[in-house]
Amino acid sequence: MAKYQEYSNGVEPTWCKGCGDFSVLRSLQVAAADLKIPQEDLMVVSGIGCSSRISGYMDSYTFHGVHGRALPIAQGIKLANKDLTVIAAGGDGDGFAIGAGHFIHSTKRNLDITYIVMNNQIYGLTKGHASPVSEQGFKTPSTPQGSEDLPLQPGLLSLSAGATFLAQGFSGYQEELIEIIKKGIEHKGFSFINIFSPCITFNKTNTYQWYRKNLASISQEGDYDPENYQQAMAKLLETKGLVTGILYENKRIEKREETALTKAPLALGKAEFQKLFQALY
Amino acid sequence: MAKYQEYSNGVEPTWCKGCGDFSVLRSLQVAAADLKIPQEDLMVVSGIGCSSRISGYMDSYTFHGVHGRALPIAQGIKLANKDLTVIAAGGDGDGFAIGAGHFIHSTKRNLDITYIVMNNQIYGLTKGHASPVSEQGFKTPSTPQGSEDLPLQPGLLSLSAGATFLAQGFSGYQEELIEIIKKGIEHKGFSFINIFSPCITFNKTNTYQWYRKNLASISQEGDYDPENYQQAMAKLLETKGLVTGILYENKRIEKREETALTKAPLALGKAEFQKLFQALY
Amino acid sequence: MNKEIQVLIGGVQGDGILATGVYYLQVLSRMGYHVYGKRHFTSRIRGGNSAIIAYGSVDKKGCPKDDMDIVMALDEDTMEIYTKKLRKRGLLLYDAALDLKVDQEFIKDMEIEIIPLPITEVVKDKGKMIMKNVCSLGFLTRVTVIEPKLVESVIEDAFKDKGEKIVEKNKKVLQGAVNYDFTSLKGVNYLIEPVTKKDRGPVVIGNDLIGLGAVMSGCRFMAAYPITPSSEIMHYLSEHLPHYGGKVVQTEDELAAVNMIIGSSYAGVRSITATSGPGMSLMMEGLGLAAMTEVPIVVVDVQRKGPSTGLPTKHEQSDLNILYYGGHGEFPRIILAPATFEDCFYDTVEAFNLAEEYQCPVIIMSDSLRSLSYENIEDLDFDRITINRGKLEMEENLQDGTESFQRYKNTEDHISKRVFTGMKNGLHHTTGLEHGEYGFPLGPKDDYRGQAVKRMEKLAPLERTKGIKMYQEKDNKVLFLGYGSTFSVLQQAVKKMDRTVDYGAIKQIKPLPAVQLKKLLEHYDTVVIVENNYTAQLRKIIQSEIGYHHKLDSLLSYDGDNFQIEEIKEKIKELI
Amino acid sequence: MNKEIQVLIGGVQGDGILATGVYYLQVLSRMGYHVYGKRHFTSRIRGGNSAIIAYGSVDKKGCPKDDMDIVMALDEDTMEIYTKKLRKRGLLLYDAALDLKVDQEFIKDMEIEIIPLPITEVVKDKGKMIMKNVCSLGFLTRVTVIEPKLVESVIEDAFKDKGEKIVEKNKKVLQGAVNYDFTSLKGVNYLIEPVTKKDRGPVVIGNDLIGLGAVMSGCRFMAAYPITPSSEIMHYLSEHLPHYGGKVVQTEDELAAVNMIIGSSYAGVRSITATSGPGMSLMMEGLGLAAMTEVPIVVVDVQRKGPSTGLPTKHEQSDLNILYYGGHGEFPRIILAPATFEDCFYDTVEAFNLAEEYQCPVIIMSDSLRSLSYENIEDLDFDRITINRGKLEMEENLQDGTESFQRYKNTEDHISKRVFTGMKNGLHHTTGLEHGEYGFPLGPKDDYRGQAVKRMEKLAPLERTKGIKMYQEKDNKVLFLGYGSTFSVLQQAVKKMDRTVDYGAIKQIKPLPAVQLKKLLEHYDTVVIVENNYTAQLRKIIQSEIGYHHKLDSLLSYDGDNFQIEEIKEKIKELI
Ligand SMILES: Cc1ncc(C[n+]2csc(CCOP(=O)(O)OP(=O)(O)O)c2C)c(N)n1
Ligand SMILES: Cc1ncc(C[n+]2csc(CCOP(=O)(O)OP(=O)(O)O)c2C)c(N)n1
Ligand code: SF4
Ligand code: SF4
Ligand SMILES: [Mg+2]
Ligand SMILES: [Mg+2]
Repeated sequence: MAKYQEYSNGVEPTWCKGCGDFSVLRSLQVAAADLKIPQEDLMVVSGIGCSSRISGYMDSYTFHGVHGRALPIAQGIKLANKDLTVIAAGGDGDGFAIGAGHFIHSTKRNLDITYIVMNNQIYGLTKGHASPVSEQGFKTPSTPQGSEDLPLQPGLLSLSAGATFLAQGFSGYQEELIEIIKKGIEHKGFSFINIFSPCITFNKTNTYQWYRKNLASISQEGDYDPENYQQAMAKLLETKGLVTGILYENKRIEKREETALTKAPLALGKAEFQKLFQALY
Repeated sequence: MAKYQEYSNGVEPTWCKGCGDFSVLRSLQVAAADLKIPQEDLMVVSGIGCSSRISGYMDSYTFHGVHGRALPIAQGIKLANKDLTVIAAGGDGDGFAIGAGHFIHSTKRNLDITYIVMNNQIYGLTKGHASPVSEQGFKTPSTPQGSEDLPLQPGLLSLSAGATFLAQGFSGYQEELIEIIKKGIEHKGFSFINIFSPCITFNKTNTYQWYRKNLASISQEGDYDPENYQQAMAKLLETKGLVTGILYENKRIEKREETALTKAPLALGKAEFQKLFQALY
Repeated sequence: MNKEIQVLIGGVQGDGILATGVYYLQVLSRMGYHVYGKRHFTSRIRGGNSAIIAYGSVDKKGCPKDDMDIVMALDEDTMEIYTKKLRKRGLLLYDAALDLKVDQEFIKDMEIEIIPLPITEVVKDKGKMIMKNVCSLGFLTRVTVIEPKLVESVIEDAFKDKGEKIVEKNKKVLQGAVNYDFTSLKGVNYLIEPVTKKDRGPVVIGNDLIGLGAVMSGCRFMAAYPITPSSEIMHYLSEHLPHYGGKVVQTEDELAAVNMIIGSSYAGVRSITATSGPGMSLMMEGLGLAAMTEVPIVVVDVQRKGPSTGLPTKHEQSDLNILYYGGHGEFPRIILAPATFEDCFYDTVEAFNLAEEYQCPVIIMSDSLRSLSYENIEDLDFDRITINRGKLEMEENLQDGTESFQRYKNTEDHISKRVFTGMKNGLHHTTGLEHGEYGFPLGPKDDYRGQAVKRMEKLAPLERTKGIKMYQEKDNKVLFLGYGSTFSVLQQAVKKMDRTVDYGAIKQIKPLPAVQLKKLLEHYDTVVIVENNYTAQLRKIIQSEIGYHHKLDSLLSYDGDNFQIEEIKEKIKELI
Repeated sequence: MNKEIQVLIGGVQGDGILATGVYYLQVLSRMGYHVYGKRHFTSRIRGGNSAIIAYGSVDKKGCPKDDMDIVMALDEDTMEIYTKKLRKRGLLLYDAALDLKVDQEFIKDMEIEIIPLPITEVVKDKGKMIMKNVCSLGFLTRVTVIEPKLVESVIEDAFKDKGEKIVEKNKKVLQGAVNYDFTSLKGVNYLIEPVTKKDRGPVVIGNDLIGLGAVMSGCRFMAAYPITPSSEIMHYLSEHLPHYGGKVVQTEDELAAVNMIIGSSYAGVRSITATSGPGMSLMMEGLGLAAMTEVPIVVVDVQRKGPSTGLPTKHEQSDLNILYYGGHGEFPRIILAPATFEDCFYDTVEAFNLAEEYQCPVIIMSDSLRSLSYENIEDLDFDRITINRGKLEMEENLQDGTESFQRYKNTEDHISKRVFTGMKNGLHHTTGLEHGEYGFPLGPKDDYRGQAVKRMEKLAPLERTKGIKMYQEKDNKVLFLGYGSTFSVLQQAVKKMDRTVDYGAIKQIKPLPAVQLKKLLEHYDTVVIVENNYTAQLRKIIQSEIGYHHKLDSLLSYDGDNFQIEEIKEKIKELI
């Protein structure tokens, strides 16, 4: 069995000690090891933010793109080479603010990618601005009177956009997190994993303690059926999104054809050229 | 009573004869007349697309912006001057493709704006490309093998993003449409109105006839309670979004404070200046 | 007999005007003419006036001539707008169902001949309104005395996919026009001379050739968002790429498009996107990322009239500045400007090679006229197609080491080897942050300059290319240079002069072929840059990079259309 | 006794290094010194090395001097990275809890004095680790022989919002440092001379002054997306605008931000957004829309090191090209570059006036050093604040007519009157499409050039301004010009020369003050443009617009930091 250490490149994370993202990184490494994904076939793509630095710590092929665009890049890679295991990762600002359009459309497009959001309900890297999932009234330097509107519900949004896999995890529950990530990777289609990953430096509200107190878990519920879309919706509404576990998985949906564009030969012969020329008529 | 003609500037629309957008334009004019909105207080903002030309035909203040950005512009205007009735309008491409992020965030922000999408399930202006709400398998010059993924559900998306008002209409049902638009304008908060408005030139699938056959209407249902969020969700799921009427209205939600920035005096006196200077310490 | 004929066909947009024109071009092409077609259209789908200029000639042209031999009016706007474009003793044809609306004085002065044609009548009689285009074609070919069999063959080919019945119906309408009993038609002097019986090839637009170039150069992925006037490239590739294991994705916006091809190209697939000005503005961030991560991408910008939404269906060459200078920070990019129709093909092939050789974005800067104009294409040289993927590291050469792969290794030519995900022992990090040779972000102890210099200097060899194609060098005092579609008009102007003028096309816009350009600026007293914009963008770039202000001169036009040949001739006369 | 002192305080990021530096600056400011502070930080929140340079001087500086009088090391990295920055006989202070890590040879050669300070010891003894910054301050002020009462007053003010208890605790730590029994401290020769007892004002960063300028010029709305190094402008306005009926919205992205202020400004509110390079790339489409619709907006670009994500916390002046040329198509814009700290305030006021007078986007081009550096500000001239809203039509003058309002009426100066939604009889259409005087899109019969010329020509008067501020004109042969933060280093270099050199700051970057610039280029033999980028962006722009290549010269640096004064002196010496 592969060891999770093999997926670490030994670079010391720039994260603050205690940041939730350490646990996410470790969980991803363990999941990769458990699933025995060859390092060279593992692709981790991220945006910009504290959390997005995650790609720089995985010993695999890794791409740290620009803010909000991890998903388009990841999709381009997956379309190029279906044999890769493609993980997109980033923060709540990266994914739900500047990247909101791509989030919706990647969900709709349903390529076989796993999208991990390290949701700390704040912009860590810019030193603590409100994010789209910050609570109403949340005070930051850009919202000194408190964040005005209600937070987005990433889970609901993803289901509405046609998600075929939705799970939520918490940095503090590493075992569950590892399981969830593994299931997400195994899911054939777009799997969205929303992880509550506390920013211990700037978010003094949504702390480890706070999550421990407020998070429900469906893993404990015997009768929860992850294939029931309406139930997933209801569960998210009931818990205001504060729930962990695999909320929804649609195994029936027809997957779109996968492509291996890298395998397509580049040069075409003269006959093919003449055919294409004739087709211009 | 004001006449709807007063809201027409007499410019002949560039739309194809029979385009669904004529009915939307007329309905908006009638609604404005019925609500007696002073022309100078009416602001119509649109993006780019066939439908977005609507702003050029209203005799009011009108702003035809760039593709996908009607909502940010409209919000800027509303924040500047709360006394205006602000309508944002555009197409399904404008709103759900390039503008998807703004759609989600405008909904969340919940300013008192009415957003009208003329949804023809296609890009009219670029001569018939697939839109995010085109059906799976829909063939266009950019999707000759048929559109690959499932269409977005604008209604569901808006509810998930925290919509406080959601209605759907159909160009073919003008009376209902007028009512819906009036209610949308009267709603205190962001009102999203998704209107099935056929493109008779390029969309040969979702025609007037097709909509007439496939659209359900909740207006006929006696027991439908527009204040019930879950019911609205369920109705949308049940009908695959093919339903007209006022699906959801949340009258309880606390509205955010409105601003009249245009009324704020520009020049500050010396005392105020000194106060601000002192505050730098 | 004339060696060329230029017809403007105008009518209500959506009424098949374009089809009439294209059929006519196809007829002329089969007769052995070189053809050129140009559309005048607006951003509305139906209604409003639209027109096509169809030009056939014994010589290759690449642009229209200034005046029309024939105007065929299928609506009144066409008479009003275009009659004045007729040459002396030109011919105005119009649908007899319309009221004649012309400036009588002009008609008299210019001795215009006017012939009403029973187009609507014949269509109603023999077929359906939708066949008006075929009927117009019938009358037009009759007036210009073209063998009916040839016209029939074009109609047969055009409708054969729709079945025998439709073909027959259209032929009936065609014959209705051809055989209409019509005494006033005698004496028409627009007979044209069939130069050769050789078919001069398919009639296509520049965008089709960019598409074909992409397929032939091994491009297997496109991500794009539709926009006039670039969408046809997406249409072409959507149709053809799947046959070669490729794919096209219509994205949610241009930000997604450019980032998606960065992803696919990073993973090893030659990839392209195409857009126009507004999309270009949105792709600036992506260009910078591609350049910083040294991922090769090809971006086509088909320029239209700006700024902002501007005039989407009108021509301009005003994106040059953003292509050359746009994007925050400093990063390398290559810009090619196809000057001729054939260039659309060959430059696209070259773009993919340059992108991979230099590992940076390559922009194909086209323009509305270069991309949307019709021409017939006789031949493309298969042997000119080469595929050069630049520096790639083979999987078998990768050694298992404790360190990760040096993706950004400093080398003499500043270019490092690439590997693709999936290759064993090639693991490495890629980031838009400033990084070192291993690709990892730099820290406070590092010098930040190394990779910046590497990126900026790697294009230096391209400053020594012959990126300016000289078409005439007779040691004159004045040189005229055009680029993109402007070049063709320049060429026609020169050819129509009784004196010789040196001229050429600037094909490699960035890096400027500085060595060659400097030589030319040394040699000539005056170098005139001919461009379709207001601020003389290319001239200003040359001034900035090379100097010679006192020798540089401009000919500018920004009216949304191509230069008139006469305008350029005037300028030439002024200077020599 | 010294007339100036420069200390570098370095330690682990997040450990209060910045606070120590800022307190020290405040102390110096209260003593009557002019102060300047510069941060060295990285894109990590905690951990890694961070440093602040605190500079106090009898004269105003605006930039650091090249070497340090004192380095105070609170981690080992600081010793390793910064010891070599010490001047001859400089002083290295370090926390005695650390191992001393220095290059012994350097220490010997430079006769560096080294003093371990029991910082950790005192903190542990007297308070909590979080008070390390105050403890460091205590030692530093003791070494530099500063009146403890003064230091106490700074600490009192810093913590007074947190309550008496916290103040007392910190004072205790401070006293711990001040009274530590410490024999080795005698003989320290860094005593500085308190020039005056006058408090020289609050210590703030450039971004604060931009914020203050916006409030004072009547800006009542900001929409922005956070980004280093511009976010502080949003922080400032978020705090202060609500008191004046204004508002700040943090948007979902930069596209929303720029479009939102287009909306608010269109509706009549002076509006601003602020961003850095990556956001600028995303705002290009919005700039074009604002220019096309003639809606005034003010956009601040605080440049950081690019391209792409680059080095977000490092300095560069490499966005000039995109600001000057970016955006598809051709449209007008104004670019101002605050050269001094005070300029941040005055230029912002001017930006709002220019935006409304010329009805186009105005960009305030700042840079990391101009915006994030600390200085103390003595005074701002209230009487220099004017508010000029340009051409506005009053509601009472609007006549009820059948036609809509001519928002884009052609006038002699190419500027038309604005009205705002809500005004009776001012109804009109606004579009990013090319339009006529009434604002409606043009059709096929229209000439497309009129409004294009109107837009492009309206800025012509600005070419005749004195946009270059000359600081010294002694009829020399060589002129040095800087812009943004580069100017201050240039100024210090000149002041440190034994010869006089002419120099100035280019403050109006677009339109270039062409008339003035041409005169200068005529007058001098050599004009050196000093800029922090690789490709000599401003010099190239001057070459493009004005020429004089043979007289223009560059001094460039792109290492992520400001020029060393010595580098500029070298260049000056080389030339005069
Ligand atoms: C186009 C652009 N705009 C803004 C930024 C600045 N920026 C960097 S990270 C970030 C948000 C980070 O928040 P999140 O994605 O939640 O990540 P976290 O740091 O909380 O993990 C922002 C606004 C940027 N890099 N690029
Ligand atoms: C940035 C940008 N990208 C692309 C376009 C081209 N474009 C114009 S309208 C449009 C889509 C129109 O579709 P929709 O919004 O559904 O409006 P409809 O025409 O169907 O009413 C597109 C892609 C543009 N104008 N700007
Ligand atoms: S600032 Fe917050 S999110 Fe960023 S590394 Fe520190 S704890 Fe994590
Ligand atoms: S193309 Fe379609 S959407 Fe556009 S005007 Fe015509 S019918 Fe309406
Ligand atoms: Mg976050
Ligand atoms: Mg549409």
